[in-house]
Amino acid sequence: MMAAMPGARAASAPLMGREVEPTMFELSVAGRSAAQLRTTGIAPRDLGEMIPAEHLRDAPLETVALSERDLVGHVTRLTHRQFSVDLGMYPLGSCTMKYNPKFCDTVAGDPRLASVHPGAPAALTQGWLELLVTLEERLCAITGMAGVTLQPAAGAAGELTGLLLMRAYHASRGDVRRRVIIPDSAHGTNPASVTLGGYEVTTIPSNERGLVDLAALRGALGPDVAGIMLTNPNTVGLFEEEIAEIAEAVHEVGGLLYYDGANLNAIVGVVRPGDMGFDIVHMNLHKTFATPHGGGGPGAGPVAVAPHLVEFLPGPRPARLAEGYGWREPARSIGRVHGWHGNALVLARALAYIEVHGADGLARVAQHAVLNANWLRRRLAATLPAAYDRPCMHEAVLTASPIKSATGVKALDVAKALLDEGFHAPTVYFPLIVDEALMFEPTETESVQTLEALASAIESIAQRAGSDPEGLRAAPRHTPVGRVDEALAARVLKATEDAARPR
Amino acid sequence: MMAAMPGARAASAPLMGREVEPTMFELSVAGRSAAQLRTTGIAPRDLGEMIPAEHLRDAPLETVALSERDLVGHVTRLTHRQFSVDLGMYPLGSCTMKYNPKFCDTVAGDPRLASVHPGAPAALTQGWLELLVTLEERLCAITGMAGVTLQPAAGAAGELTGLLLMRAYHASRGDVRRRVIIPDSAHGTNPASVTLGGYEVTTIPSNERGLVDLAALRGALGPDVAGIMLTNPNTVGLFEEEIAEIAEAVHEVGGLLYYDGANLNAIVGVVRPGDMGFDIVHMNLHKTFATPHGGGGPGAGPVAVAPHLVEFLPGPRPARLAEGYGWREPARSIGRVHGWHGNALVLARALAYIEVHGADGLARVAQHAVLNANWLRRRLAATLPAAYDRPCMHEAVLTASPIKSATGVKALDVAKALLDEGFHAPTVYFPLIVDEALMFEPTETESVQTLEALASAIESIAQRAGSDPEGLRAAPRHTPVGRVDEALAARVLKATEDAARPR
Amino acid sequence: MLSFIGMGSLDDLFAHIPEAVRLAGGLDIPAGRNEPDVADDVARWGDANRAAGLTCFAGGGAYDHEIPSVVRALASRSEFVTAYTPYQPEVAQGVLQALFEYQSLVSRLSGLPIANASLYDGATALVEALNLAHGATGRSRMLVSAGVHPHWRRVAATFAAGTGHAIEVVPLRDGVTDWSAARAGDDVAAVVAAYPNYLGALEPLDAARAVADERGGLLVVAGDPVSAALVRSAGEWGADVYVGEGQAFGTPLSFGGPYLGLFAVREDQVRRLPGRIVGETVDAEGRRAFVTTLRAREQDIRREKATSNVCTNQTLIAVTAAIQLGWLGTRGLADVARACAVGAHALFDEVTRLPGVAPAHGSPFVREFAIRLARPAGEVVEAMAGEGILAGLNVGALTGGADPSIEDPEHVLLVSVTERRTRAELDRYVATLGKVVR
Amino acid sequence: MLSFIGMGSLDDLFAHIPEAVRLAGGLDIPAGRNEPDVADDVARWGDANRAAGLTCFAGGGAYDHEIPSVVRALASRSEFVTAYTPYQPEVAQGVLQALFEYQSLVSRLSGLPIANASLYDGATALVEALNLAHGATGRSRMLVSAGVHPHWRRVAATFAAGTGHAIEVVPLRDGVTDWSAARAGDDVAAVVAAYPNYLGALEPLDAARAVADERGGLLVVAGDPVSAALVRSAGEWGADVYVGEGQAFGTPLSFGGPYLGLFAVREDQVRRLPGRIVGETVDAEGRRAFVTTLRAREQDIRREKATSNVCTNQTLIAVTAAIQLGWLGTRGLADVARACAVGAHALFDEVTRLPGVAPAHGSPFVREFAIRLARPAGEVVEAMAGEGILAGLNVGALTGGADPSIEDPEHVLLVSVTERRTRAELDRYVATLGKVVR
Ligand SMILES: Cc1ncc(COP(=O)(O)O)c(C=O)c1O
Ligand SMILES: Cc1ncc(COP(=O)(O)O)c(C=O)c1O
Repeated sequence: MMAAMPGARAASAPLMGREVEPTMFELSVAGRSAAQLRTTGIAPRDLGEMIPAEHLRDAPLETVALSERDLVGHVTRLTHRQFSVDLGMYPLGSCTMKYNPKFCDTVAGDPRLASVHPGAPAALTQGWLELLVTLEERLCAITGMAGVTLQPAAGAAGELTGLLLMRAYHASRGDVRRRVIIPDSAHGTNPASVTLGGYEVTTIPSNERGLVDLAALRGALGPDVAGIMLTNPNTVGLFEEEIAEIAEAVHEVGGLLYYDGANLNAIVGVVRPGDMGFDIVHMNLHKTFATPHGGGGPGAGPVAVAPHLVEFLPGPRPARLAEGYGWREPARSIGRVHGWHGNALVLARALAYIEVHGADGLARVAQHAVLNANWLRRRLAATLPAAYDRPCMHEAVLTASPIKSATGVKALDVAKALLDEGFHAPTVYFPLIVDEALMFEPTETESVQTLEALASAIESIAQRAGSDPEGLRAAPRHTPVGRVDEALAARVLKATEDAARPR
Repeated sequence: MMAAMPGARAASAPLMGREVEPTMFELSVAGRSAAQLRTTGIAPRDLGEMIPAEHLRDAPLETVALSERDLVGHVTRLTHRQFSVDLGMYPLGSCTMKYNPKFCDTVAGDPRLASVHPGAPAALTQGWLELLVTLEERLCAITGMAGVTLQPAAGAAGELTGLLLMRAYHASRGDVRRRVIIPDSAHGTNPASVTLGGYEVTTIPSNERGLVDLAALRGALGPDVAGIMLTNPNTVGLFEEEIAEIAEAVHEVGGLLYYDGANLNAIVGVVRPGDMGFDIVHMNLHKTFATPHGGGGPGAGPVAVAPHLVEFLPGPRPARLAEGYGWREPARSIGRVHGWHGNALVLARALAYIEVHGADGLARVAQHAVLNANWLRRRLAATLPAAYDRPCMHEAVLTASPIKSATGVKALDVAKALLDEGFHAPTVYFPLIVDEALMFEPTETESVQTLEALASAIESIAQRAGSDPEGLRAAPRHTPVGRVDEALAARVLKATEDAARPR
Repeated sequence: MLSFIGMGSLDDLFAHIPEAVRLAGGLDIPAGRNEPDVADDVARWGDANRAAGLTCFAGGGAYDHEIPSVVRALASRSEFVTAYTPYQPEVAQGVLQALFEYQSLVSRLSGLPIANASLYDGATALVEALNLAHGATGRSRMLVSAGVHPHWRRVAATFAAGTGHAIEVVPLRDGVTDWSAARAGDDVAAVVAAYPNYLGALEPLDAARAVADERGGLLVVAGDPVSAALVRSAGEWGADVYVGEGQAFGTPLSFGGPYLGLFAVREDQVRRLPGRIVGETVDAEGRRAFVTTLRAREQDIRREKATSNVCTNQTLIAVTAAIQLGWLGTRGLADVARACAVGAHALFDEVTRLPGVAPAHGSPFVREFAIRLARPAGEVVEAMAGEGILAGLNVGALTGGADPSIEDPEHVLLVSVTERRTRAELDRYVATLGKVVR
Repeated sequence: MLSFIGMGSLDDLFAHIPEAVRLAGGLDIPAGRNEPDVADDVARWGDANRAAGLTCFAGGGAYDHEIPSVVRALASRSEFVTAYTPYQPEVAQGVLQALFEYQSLVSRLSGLPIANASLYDGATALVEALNLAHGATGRSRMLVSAGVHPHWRRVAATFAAGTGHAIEVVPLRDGVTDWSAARAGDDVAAVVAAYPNYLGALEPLDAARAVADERGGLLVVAGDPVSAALVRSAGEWGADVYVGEGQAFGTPLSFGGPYLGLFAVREDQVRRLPGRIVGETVDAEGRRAFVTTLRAREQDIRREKATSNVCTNQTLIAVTAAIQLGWLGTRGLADVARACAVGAHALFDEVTRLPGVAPAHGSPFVREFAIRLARPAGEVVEAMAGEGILAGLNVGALTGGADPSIEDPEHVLLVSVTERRTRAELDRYVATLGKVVR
C-alpha cells in the first residue's frame, strides 16, 4: 500500500525515540496546507498586473505540504529526540547551561514588548527605551564600566565590536598597532574575532598552574600591541590572580585589556572586570543572564567600556533625555553592529533576571556556581583528577587520562556513556591545552543531589571502563540514535533535502 | 553519599524514559521553595490575633519543598513518559481522540476571557454572555433542538441532567415512571446515570446486526417507561437505521428519547438528533468540538432539548435581552447542575472550533471520520475482521478472536504490542457484547498515511502472533514501563505518598 | 480512499441512513471562517468583559491567586493536554504519577488518607459526598449547614430529585450553624458543614461532629483548601469526607470553569469512592509504576451499580493543582494563606470603620468576610466597577433571594483578599467604598 | 557542601582572588525583588510603548505577519528552547533535524544549493557575505548598491574597519542601481544588489550579474524571502551568495531582535561558509541521523583562520522559521506573498491619488513602496499614530541624512502591507493620510 501513497510513515515510537522521524518534505502530500490567513476583503488582482513578467518566477516555489496535525506530530516527535536543560543536567563547561526562570519567557513574550516595530519613532517606544537604558545602567554597575552597547547579537559579535572599539581608540590617537595577545587556552571565538578586527594573534602559553605566564606575556608585549583578550576566570576555570600585574604591564605599553565575559557567571556580584583593570568587557547574556540557549541561540553580547572608550560605542544608543527617552549617536561612534537595536527580547529577559536577582541574588549566583564546581571537582577527585590541583571557579577541567592509560577508554567514551545515564556530556577536548579534558560546569541552579547523581554515574562508568571497555566505546545505546558517522557527513555533504543521500 | 543526603536522585534518562522518576515528595529538600509572591506592603500581623487558637493548626501543613528548577525537571521528565495525540495516533474507540487545533488553546487562554470572575454581574461580563448565547444557538442548530444548557461539566453530567429533565417533564404531567431502557452495548455512564436519575435500568439486547432489537424494545416498552437512552451511531459504530420506528414506539408509550452525543462526531453536520426524533441530547464538547482530553478531562457536556423541555432546563441561562445580555431562570428549572455556569473555557474553545469550521467544515468532520473508519475496517479485514460485516460509521469494532483461536494471543496482547510500535492502543473489550473486541476510532484528523502505518503495524503483530506469541504476551518492551501489575495495585492500595508501599 | 472501500462519494458513506432523518441543505450556521477572522470575534467578546480589567476582591469559591509563568508553562505541556484518560499505563506514567502526587497533596490538605483523582467542581463533589453517605448508611436524610455555598446547596437539591435524598438546610445564626434547629431523628446519612463557611465564618466543627455521631451520619466537611494551610484540617476535626473547590491552585477565574472538585475520605469509605483513583504498583521488571485502580467501583465496569457516573473528570486541572502546589511548597502555601488573611483582616478593619458599613456577622474569618452595607450590594459593586474595582459578591445574587444563612442578603457584600492585593489597592478600595456606600 | 570542600564560608571560595580587585559592599544595583513585583515594571514599560497598539504599515525588513498559535506552541517547546548547540548529536536529533529542514527551506527560497544553520540577522549576514567574497577572490573592493537597506550598509561599513574592505556604495537612479556610476577597475570582490531593494523597487539583476562577471567578483543578492514566493530567486538571477532577513517567518517584530540571518551559497563556496551547517549521516546501526558538519571551518577548530567568528547563532529563530514555513506550506507562502502584494498595490494606487502624495520612484514593487509626501514623513508618522496607525518608516530616519539611494529622504515614507491588513484598515489609512498630509 505505502509504495503507491505519497507521504512518509508518520507514526512512530516517540516514547522510545529510536525510530527515524521523516523530514517535513517526506511527510508532505501535495495539496495539504495548515495556513489560515485573515480575510482581508481587498479585491484580488492578477500578479501580472502588479509585477512585470521578467521578475516573476517561472515555476511556483515548492516548500512542503502538511496539515496542522502533520506538523504538530512531526515537531512534537522531534522534541522527544532532544535533550534540554528542562529535562536534565547539562554540565557543559564554558557554556553555563543553567536553568532559566520561566518568568523571563513571559517577559519576552509580552505583546506590549514583542509587537513593537523597531523603526517606530522614539515617542512611540518610550517603554522599550527606558528598559534599554535601565539595562545599560545595570550592566555598567555589574561590570564596573562607564558605558555599554546593547547591539551585539552574541558573545563573538561582542568580541569583534570590542576589537573595533580598540582599533578606533588607537586610531583616534594616531596610533597604529598590529597585534592582540591571547592565551593559548582561549575560546576559539577570540582568535577568530582578532583576525576580523584586523589584528594578528599573538598566542602566549599558560604556565603549569593553568594561568597566564606573566614572563611570557611581558616578552610578547611591545608598542605594536593593541591589547590583550582575557577571560577571568579563564577557560580552565581558574582565576588569574596576577590580573593587576597583567593589567599594569599591558597598559604600560599603551595596550587595552579586553574581558571575555563568557565566564562572568563565576564572579557576577563579587568581582567586577572594571576593578581588575579591564577597558572593554563583553557579556554573554545567554550564559549569565537568563536566556535559554535555544539549541544554539539567540543570545546577546553587550559590550561595556571604560570612560575613555564611551565616545566610540556603536550608535545610536538609547538615552535618558530631559524629557523621556530618545536615541543618541556617540561622538565618534564606530557605527552600527546590528540591523536594529540588538536582540531586544533577549535584553528584556536579562533585565527581568537582573531585577529579580538584584545585587544580593547575583552574588549568590556566583557563589553557588563556584561552590558547585568545587564540590564536584572534589567529589570526582579519585575518578577524574583535576587538571590543576587548586580550587577552581565556576567550572572544573578534569582529565580522563588516567582512565585512558589504564583501559584505553577515552574522554569521548566517558562523555558518550554519560548520555546513556540521562546526563548531557561535559565539554570534551577543550581547552586544547589539557590532555583528555572533560570540562564540567555544573552552574548554580543544579542541586547537590543532582551533582551527586552525576558523580555516581561517572564513577560507575569509570568502573565499567575496566570491566567492559568495548561496551563504553559503543555507548550511547539508549539515546534516540547511536554514535553518528561524522566522517560520512563531511565526506558527502547532504545539507538539504534536495542533495543526494550520502550512502 | 546519597544515603546521607535528603532528596532523591533527580537526574534521569529522559530520552529513554525507562528510569523511575522520583515523586515530588521524594525530590523535596526541606527549606526549598519556588514560590515568589507579590510584595503587598500590607503590615504583617500575628495569626493568633486574627484567628482564635481553637481553629489554628497544631502543626504546619507539610507539602513539598522544591526549587523551580527541581519542579521543571520533574514535570518535564514526566511528560516524556506520556503518550499524547500530539505525539501520535490514538485510535481509541468511543473516545474521539482527534487532533485539536492550537488556535482553540489561544482562545481559552485569552486573559480577557480567562480572568473574568464568574460572580461578576452581567453588566461586566457582556462578552462572555454573548459568547455563551451564541454557542447555545449553534448547538441548537447542530442538534436540531430548541434550547440548551451549557452547565454540565462532562458527558456523564449531561446524561444525568437529561434524566432529571425527563423526570421533571413526566412529573409536571403528574406521570410517575420507573424505568429507562438501555441497549446492552451502551457506555457504562448510561446505566450509572439512570440509577442516579432515580430510574431502573431495563437492558435490551442488540440483534445479530449490532442494532437495537426492535421486537425486544417493543416488548420492554410500557406506561412505566420514562424513556430510552441511545447513541446513534451506537457503541459498535453502527447507525440505528430503524431510528424512526424506535422513536415512534417510545413516544407512543409516552416515553422520551435521550441521545447520548458522545458519538456525534460521526454525524455532525450530516444528521441531526432532533430530526431522528430525540427529545434530549447531550454533547461531549471534548470529543467533537476541540477540547483536548487533558489526560482525562476537563470536558463539557451541554444538553439540548426539544421545545417541550426548554422550561425545565437548569438555570440561570444566559439570554439575549432587549439591550445586551443577562441571565434568566427557566420557568420550571430543575436547578443548577454546576457550581457556576459550566466549564466556560471549554465552551469558548468549542465555539471557536464551530466558527472556524462552520456548516461546511463540520459536515466534512463527519464525512472524513466515517471515511477513515471504513478505510481502516476494510484495510484490516484479513487481519482483524469486523464484528459486524457492514459499513460502519466513525468507528469500527473488530475482533481478535481468530488470532486468539489460532495462537492464543489476545486482544489485550495486540493492544500492548501496538504501544511498542508508537501507536496508542484501541479500546479493548468494549463494547462488552463483542468477543475479543478491538474498537478503532481513527477520527477525521488522521491521514491515510497514518492509517496505513497503523494497519501495517497490526499486520506485523498478527504475523508475530504465530511465530512469537510469548513475545507478544510480554509486550510492551519499549515503553517507559512494562506491563504493570494491576492486581497488586488493587490488593494493597497505595494511593498517596503517605501510605505504605505495596511490595 | 473512497474507491478502496468501494464507494463513489462521501455521501455514499451515509447512504444507509434513512433519507428522512438526513439533513438536507446543511446546518443553519454560518460557513467556516479562517482562524484570524474568528480571533477578531474573540477579541470583541473579550473586550466586552469589563470585569477582566478590574482589581478583584470577589471570591465565593473563585479566587484571584498568583499563577506563575512556570506553572502555566508546565501545565500546558501538550503531553498532558492532549492525552486521554490513562487506560494504558505503560504509556501514561506522566499523567498517572502527576495524579498520584495530586492525590497525596489533597490527602495532606484534607487530613484524610485517601483522595480521588478529581471531580468536576466543589459543588458536584458535594453531591458525590451525599451519594457516598447514602451508600454508607443506607439513609437519605442530609443535614446541610446553610453556611455551605448557596450554589452548592442548589446543585445538591437538583440532584436530590434523582436520588430522592431529603436535604434539610440548617440555618446560620450570626454566621454559625444552629444545629439545634435541625429536625430531630437519628436517621441521618450526612451532616455537612463548611469550613470556613461561604460567608467567611469559621465555626468549631466539634458541634457538627457531635450531631453526626448522635444522628448516625457521616460528617462531610466542605473546606477551603487555601485556608487549610492555617486552620485545622477536615481530618483533624473528625470529618469522614472532605470536599472542596481546587480552583485556587493554578487555575484562572475562567468565568467559573473548568474548576476542580477535591474529594477525600477515610479508609473505610474507599470502596465507595466516586471517580478515579491512581495507585502505586510495579511493572513486569519490578520498577515502580502507577495505574488507575479499584476500577470495579467505576461505571464502565459496575454500570448501574457504580458508586458514581463520573467518567471524564478534571485531570488536567488536577495536574495543574499538583504543579502549583509543587511551586508553592510548604512555605509558599503558608505564605499565601497568611497573606490572604493579613490582607482580609486589614481591609475588614478599615472598611468596617466606614459609616454605612458593618460586619455581617461576628464570627472569626480567614481570607473572606461579609459586610452589611447601607446601600444594596449590587449597586455598590456596579459603582465600584466604574472605579476599576470588583468590590466583591452581592450575597443576594448568590442566594437568589431570602436564605437561611443571613437576613436581607441584598445588602451584604462578600469580600475576599488574595495574596496579590497590595496596600495601595486596599487603600483605593476603602476610599472608593467610602464614597460609594452612602 | 562547604565542609566537603574544606571551606568555612561562601566567601572562602573567592579567598584566592586578590583583595584589591574584589568588590566591597556589593553591586550598586537594587536588591532582588519577587517576580510579580518586577512584572509590574514590565507592564509599565509595555504600556509606555504606544507603538504596540497601532495597526502596522511599517516594514523595512521587519514585518507584521500572522504568527499562528500552532507555531508559537511548537517553537516554544522547552526541548528546543533550553537545549544547547547540538554538540552531542545522539541527544540532539530534534534540533539537528529541524535545522536540516530549515537549511533545505532556505535553499529553496534562495534558489541556491547550500544554506547554513542561521546567522544573527540580515545585516550581519551581509557582512559575512563580504568576508566570504574576500576569501574567495582575495580582493577587498565591494560594490554595494544603495538599494541595500541603509542599516545593513552601515553595519557593513562598521565591520570593514576591521577587515579593511573598501565598500563603495553605488547610487540608485529612480529606484534602480546605476551600476555605471561605480568606479572602474576589475579588482572587485563582491557586487551586492537588493531584491527588492529597501525602497521596494524590483530591479532586473542581470545588470548586477554582468557587473560581477566583468569585474570578477561574486554576486551577492540581499533578498526579501517572502517576495521570493512570487519573484525570481537569487539563484535564478545567478547569485553566488544569498543573504536575507528571516524575521518574516514566525518571529514577532520584537523591537528589532532576535531576528534571523539567512545565508545560502553555491556549492563552490561551501568550504567558506560562515557559521554552522547540519548534514545528514547515519548512526552506528545505519539509521539516518543528522550532525553538524564541515566543522573545520569554524572558530572552535580553525581559530584565527576560521571563515567567521560566529559561535552562538539564532538556532531557535531558525527552528521557528522552519515551523512557520511548515505551517504555510507551498500554498500558504504563495498566498501570503500574493496578499501582501495585492494589499500594497491597492494602497499604493489609492494614496498616490491623494494631493501631497506621489510615488518616490517609478520602479515596480512587490509588498512595500515608497511615497514622497508634501510634509516631512516623521511628522506624518507622529500624526497618524494619534489615529491608531503606524503609517510606515520615515526614510530619512533610516538613512540618517542624505543618501545615494534617494533625494530628500525626510519627505519619503516607506509603506508596507502584510497579509494581515484588511480593506477597512486600508480605508482608514487612506482617509487619515489624506487628512494629515497637507
Ligand atoms: C569563553 C567564551 N568566549 C566566547 C564565547 C562566544 O560567545 P557566543 O557563543 O555568544 O558568540 C564563548 C561561547 O561559547 C565562550 O565560552
Ligand atoms: C458513548 C459514550 N457515552 C458517554 C460517555 C461519557 O462522557 P464523559 O466521559 O464526558 O462523562 C462517553 C465517554 O467516554 C462515551 O463514549
